[in-house]
Amino acid sequence: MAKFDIDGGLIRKLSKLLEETDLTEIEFESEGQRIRVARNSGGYRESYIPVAETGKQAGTAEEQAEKTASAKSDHPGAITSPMVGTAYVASEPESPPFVKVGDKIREGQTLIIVEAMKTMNPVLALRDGTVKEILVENGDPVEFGEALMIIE
Amino acid sequence: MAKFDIDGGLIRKLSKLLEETDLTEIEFESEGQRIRVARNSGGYRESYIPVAETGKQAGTAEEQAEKTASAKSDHPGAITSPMVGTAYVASEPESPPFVKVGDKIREGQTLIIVEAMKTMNPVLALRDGTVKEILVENGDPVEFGEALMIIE
Amino acid sequence: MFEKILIANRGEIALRIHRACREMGIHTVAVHSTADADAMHVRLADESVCIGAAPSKDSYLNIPAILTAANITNADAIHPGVGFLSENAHFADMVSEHGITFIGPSAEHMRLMGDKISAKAKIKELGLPVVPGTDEAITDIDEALVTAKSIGYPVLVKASGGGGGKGMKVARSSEGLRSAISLAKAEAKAHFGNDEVYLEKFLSNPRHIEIQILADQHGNVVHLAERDCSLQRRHQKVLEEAPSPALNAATRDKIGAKVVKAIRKLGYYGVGTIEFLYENGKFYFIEMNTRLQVEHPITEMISGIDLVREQIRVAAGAKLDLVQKKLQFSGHAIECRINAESPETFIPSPGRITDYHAPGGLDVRVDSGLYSGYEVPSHYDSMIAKLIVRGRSRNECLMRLRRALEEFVIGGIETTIPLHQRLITEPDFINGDYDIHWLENLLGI
Amino acid sequence: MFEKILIANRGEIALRIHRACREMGIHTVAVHSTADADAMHVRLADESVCIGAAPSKDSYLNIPAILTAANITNADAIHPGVGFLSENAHFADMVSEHGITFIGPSAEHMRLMGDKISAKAKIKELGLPVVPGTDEAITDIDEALVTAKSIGYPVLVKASGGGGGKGMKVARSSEGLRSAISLAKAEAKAHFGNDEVYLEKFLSNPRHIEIQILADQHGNVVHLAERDCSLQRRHQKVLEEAPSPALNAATRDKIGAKVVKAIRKLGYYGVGTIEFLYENGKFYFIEMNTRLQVEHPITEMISGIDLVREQIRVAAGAKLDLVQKKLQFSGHAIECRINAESPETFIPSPGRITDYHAPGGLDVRVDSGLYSGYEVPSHYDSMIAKLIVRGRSRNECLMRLRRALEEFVIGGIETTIPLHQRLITEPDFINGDYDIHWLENLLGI
Repeated sequence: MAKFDIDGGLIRKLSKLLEETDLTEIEFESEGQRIRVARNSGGYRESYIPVAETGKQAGTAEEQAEKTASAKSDHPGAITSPMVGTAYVASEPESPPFVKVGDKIREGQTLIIVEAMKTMNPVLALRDGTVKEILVENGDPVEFGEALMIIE
Repeated sequence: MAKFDIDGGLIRKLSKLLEETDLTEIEFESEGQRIRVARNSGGYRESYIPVAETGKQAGTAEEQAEKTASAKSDHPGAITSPMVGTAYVASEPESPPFVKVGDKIREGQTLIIVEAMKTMNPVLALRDGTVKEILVENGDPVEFGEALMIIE
Repeated sequence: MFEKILIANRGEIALRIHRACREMGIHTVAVHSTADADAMHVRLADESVCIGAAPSKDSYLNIPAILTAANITNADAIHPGVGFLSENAHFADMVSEHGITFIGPSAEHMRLMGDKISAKAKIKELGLPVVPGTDEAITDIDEALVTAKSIGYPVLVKASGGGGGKGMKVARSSEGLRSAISLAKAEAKAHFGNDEVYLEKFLSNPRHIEIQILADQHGNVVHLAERDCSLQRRHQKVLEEAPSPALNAATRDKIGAKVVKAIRKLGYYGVGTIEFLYENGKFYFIEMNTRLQVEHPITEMISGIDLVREQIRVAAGAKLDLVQKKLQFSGHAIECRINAESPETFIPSPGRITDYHAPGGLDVRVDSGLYSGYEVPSHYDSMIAKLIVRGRSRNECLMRLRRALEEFVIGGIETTIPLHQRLITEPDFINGDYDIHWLENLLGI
Repeated sequence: MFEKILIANRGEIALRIHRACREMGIHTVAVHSTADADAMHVRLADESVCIGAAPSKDSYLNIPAILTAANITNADAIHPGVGFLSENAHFADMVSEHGITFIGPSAEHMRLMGDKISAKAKIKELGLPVVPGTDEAITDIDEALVTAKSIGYPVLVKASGGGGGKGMKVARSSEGLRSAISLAKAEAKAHFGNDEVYLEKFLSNPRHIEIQILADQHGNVVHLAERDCSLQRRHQKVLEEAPSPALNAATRDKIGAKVVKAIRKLGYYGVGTIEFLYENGKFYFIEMNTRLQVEHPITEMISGIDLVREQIRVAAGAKLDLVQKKLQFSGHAIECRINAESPETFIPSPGRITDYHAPGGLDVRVDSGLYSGYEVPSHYDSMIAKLIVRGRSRNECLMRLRRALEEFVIGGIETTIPLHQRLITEPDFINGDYDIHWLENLLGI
């Protein structure tokens, strides 16, 4: 099979056109070549939740923060919490934190501790990298899967 | 790969056309080139009616007939009933019908009679033409707006 | 019992009637305008007939079209619903003349109660308390001034053929009365084609309390307690509750018994509502509605009785199987009328429903023809849904209503849901402490 | 009363509990798996915490995660719902150890009733009728043969730690008994890690009738009549009704009084259900469920009592304000469990709900977390909605159920709605003439 030479710039251009024009699909064929781009043609909005706004007693700011956290957990460099619990960024209240933004870290290094049921569960780095962002503060409650920090 | 020459202006033009025409898709092919644009219409089906099939006691055949009639009433040459009532295609049971398929008709001519509340309401031709199709039989009940015949 | 009922109405009430018919094993015919071809009740009905164009006069008020539809579908009864032709005695006569049963009272009773002056006179004769005032139309201003003085200001000038607040003016002095009469006459003329007006005592802070009655053609009459409909905006009911926070059991039984006696004497049959103003422990008759009411579900929720079913049964000549002393009214029910309107400006908001999700769970009832993708037409009344909630106590009912309103989603248009959410947080409302002016004061009208 | 309740469950029952809490002014915490982040009750709850991955063992059965979530949200009580941890005495203990109230009975009562042999012994001691059989685990085949002979064939071999029909085998003769015992032991071992089995009389055509009880921590006990849950498929209830078409008032009162007496003696508190087989006018205890039941709404519909509210109240130590002789059961209620399954093959049908429209109107209740666009996850139980309908009579209830099923739209997946539509047209069902085998016979299983 001949090497398929994908023109990234072209796709980006089409993608922008899709966005700009609010189209869901563009298909183009020329001299034996054909390209088609599409975006989410579900027929309804993804994960539409029909909940009256007033149903939520929690403030919208909180909800916004939640959304951001959820977006962060999809980040490829996100370190997510393996359990629901309380996050500790240092071993003792007075101790320096395990890591700071900008730190170079090594695989296996403790990044943070999540306490649940009085047991301390260290969250370890799975590869070398640099701490780009720490998303929780000492003592914050964290959900399962919540992004704790971003390593790149 | 040969440079793919996307005409952004063309897509924008097609996008506008989609909007203007309320189409959901345009596909174009010319001298080895083909372009297709699409857009979702609305996010829900048009006039979607969430009724369980069993809710309708009337048979599906009847429903089908209804749909056809409704489609016919959109026909540009359709003569529709001005009221709910009973359609009569002739002035007396034994008389010949007012018009037959293939008849040339003249503006003002009686095409059919709709009886309601014991009054006879003649339906007149609004322009000259030819009877293409007669959609009701003598004595049929008809709804308001129901297509009675097609004149072309 | 009837084989097939034609439902001469639209919207949620047409669906309500369809449901009762289906549950009784009666076939239904939906008649509809071109604007309602996709309505829920039209799709659910056994048969449907398009009877005219969108304007009501061409369809839902088009008597020949409705009768023709009944004839071609062989319907043996017509249910007029509420509004439209439901209080039209001429229509009831026409229906009977065509050998079809009109589901409602006799045309004579409709005619009697349709005229405010004759209604008041009759009710007075039947022994029910009425608002002090003239029994006759005002013909002479000087006479009116004398009467007003004897009643005591403020007085109300009302159109004889009126309703919905049209042709009504308050006068607080003799000077005011002159202009009130001429204004009321002009409005009455414009709206009802009849400039007859009459005088009545104006009550300052009354509640609107109405008694639901149900009577058969064999002289059996029961009342199903009261509804408090004091929350009104421009004489339109917004939220109703049963029982009234202002009545105790003794007062309820007393007025109920009086009403039952009067209705029996009247020989009335069908469902009906006697509307009263209630102030300082006294009832004053205002009018009788000779039909189903929009707010009938709250009575159903506290009595356990399906009013539409009973209405159909008595129209068919069946005997009531209800006995007053065995009837129990338990718990508390509230209905919120949800309109396609801005909850602040009340400007109508027709259009397409993009999302629809009704609340569920214990003692929550929704009467609505809405669905996702439905287009609310601009030709008709803006009421699109009724949320009815019951609780064992008024407080439980309020709490349940709060959570049900939270769950209710109607997207794509504006609705009055936020207004109801606001209402149920108002201390006066929570305390049941309101009169017919309270809502308009709250809204600053 | 509690300030904040954590709901340790999912689906419609989590929504049901949320509704009761909201109506009592109690804040709610929804804990959920990653698969349920978009669930209705999660969105409606005051707070939500993701406690683990989609498999139940990682989330809804994950005790440390649930307790941690309760701690970090400061919940003062946990409602376990039905299924999952609701009958787990160890969980109840852990909850208490953390200073949180477990909304349910004492762990001891859960433990006692969780073991079928100890439950049966205790119930017998309390004076309730049990199915004749051994009180102890079978250790010796010859002894079992003697016992079986004295009970009379057919006999049933049942796993001590079992449930849901696993580890249950019928033997119709002494030869059959040997293989039934070894098969049941093997199944019990595989499913419950415990191969203890025991013997019981096998009833040929019994009905499944259960009595709902409600008790506080002060010795007050009431029963809320019975539910008939005989319509089962593979030991899963499909449709339930209250009252049972097979019981009259005298029989109801008699068994109800017996149950109340036994429960008082037991010192049990919370809601609970005593399940019986009922054949030839006799009741035989099968098990006690120490939790809310899926089918609790039909009891609510005929009693007017909010069972979840009462359950929360008694867990908080409040006294029952119900007195047996003042309780009235009126009308008839039926619940249809609607599953995301083929109505013919019962193959699960998870997936996205494209259209959702719940039926409305008088005495129709829907308990469901569904909405248009919701994705039914494949990880859990297939029950997605409960349709509960009430009527003044059983016939009225059936007619209403028919029309409600007609209105119910769940698009995008297969559901068991058509099965229910078929059931209510079956003459045996209409006559109330069915036993626990009837449905499987109808389906040809």
